[in-house]
Amino acid sequence: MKTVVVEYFALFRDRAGRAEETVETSSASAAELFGELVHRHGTDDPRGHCKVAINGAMAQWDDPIADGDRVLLFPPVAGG
Amino acid sequence: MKTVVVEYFALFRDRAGRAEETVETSSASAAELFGELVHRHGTDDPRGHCKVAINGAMAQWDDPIADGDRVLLFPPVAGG
Amino acid sequence: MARVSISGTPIETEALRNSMADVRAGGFVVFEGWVRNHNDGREVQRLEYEVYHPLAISEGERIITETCQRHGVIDARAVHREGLLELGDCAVWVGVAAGHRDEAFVACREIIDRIKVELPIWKKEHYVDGDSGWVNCERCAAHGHTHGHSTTS
Amino acid sequence: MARVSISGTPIETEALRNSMADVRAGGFVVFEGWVRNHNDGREVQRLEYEVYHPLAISEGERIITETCQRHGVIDARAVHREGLLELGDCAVWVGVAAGHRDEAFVACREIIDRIKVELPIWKKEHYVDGDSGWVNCERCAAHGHTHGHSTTS
Repeated sequence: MKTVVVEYFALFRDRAGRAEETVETSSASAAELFGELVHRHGTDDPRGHCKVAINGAMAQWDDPIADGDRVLLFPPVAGG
Repeated sequence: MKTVVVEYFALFRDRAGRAEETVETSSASAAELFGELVHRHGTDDPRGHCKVAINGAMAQWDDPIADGDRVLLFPPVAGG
Repeated sequence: MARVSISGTPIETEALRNSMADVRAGGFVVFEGWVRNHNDGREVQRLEYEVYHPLAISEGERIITETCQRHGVIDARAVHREGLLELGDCAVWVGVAAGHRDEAFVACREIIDRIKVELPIWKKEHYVDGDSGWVNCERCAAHGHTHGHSTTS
Repeated sequence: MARVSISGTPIETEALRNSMADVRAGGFVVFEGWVRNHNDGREVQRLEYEVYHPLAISEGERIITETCQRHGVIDARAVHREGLLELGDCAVWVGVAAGHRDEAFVACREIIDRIKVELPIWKKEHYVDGDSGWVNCERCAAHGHTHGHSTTS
């Protein structure tokens, strides 16, 4: 098991009722972690243009996550 | 013979050495008048994007000219 | 200097324009996104933007660098608002100075298109009827996902 | 109100922008043509514009009316300078406010493209070497006529 910090933004933060939390997980990838946390953010599939950042950089959903990572979960963006 | 007033602009005015003049002409069309005045404006063919206005409105080169008309000869434009 | 910034106060459009003066530039194109009073049949009262600064700025700089290189423009800058905005407020400003207008138009369009779908920025609409909701991305709407549409443009 | 004007003094870009505020508009695009310091390999010192007012204004209004109708934009305005301009001066300003950015970009581009080839406006370039000359139209240059090229863009 790994320990990661997860941050929720915008819609995800509202749904999760929290801005961040520490999670124990066996997920190998960001996508897997996203699925594991569906009870928080309420979205089935990140490919609906959700984005993820790991340790300060934009990442891909199949990127691996490691113990101690900080994972940012972004709902679909709407700038401009 | 008709009597028309011809106005020259920009390059044409510089070449003609005058802004306007009164001309006696038998030309039927604006294009014909343009050709007749080549010694003033120095351009062989108005279709090199020269424009003409007659009595305050943009006109076509084959539009007729009538006695008393005021004919404006525009060299190729370069706005903006 | 920083070409992308996030502002909690009204965007100073004239100062931005003047900061881009360059005697090598013949064409300058600006896009501004303004807060509209309606969206998708609903009357909008105000907007609220949430921005994740570190990545909005670094990704925005990347977009501008890529666009300047691709189109050979002289300079480009972008500012995005955050927090509460009222009707008519400028939510985003993008300016591009180039040798000729072709590149300036194309680059400005490309930058605003990418800002809208790539930067970590979220918009919540507050409606006249008291309701409110997060607006989902333009691309999602275009793909037929069941999301709202953009109030600015 | 008049949407096209000719100005003998610097174009007041911020006042023009503010005059176009409209809460129905989500996208606003501006094009500015600036006086560049070079053209076709020659160093330019200043420009001089001659404008035949009556037809520049009436034809300009026609262009704006046609473009607004064709693209369904909310409002569009244009101002062109006349007389002597120095490097960096704004020679022409075109602003378009629309519901969405698509129409605003397309309409702004269309208006400046037509202004450059349809209005009775002529430009004389004054070079650093003391020479000067009338610049012929963009379209002529594009068609391979033996003319100069545009200093602004």
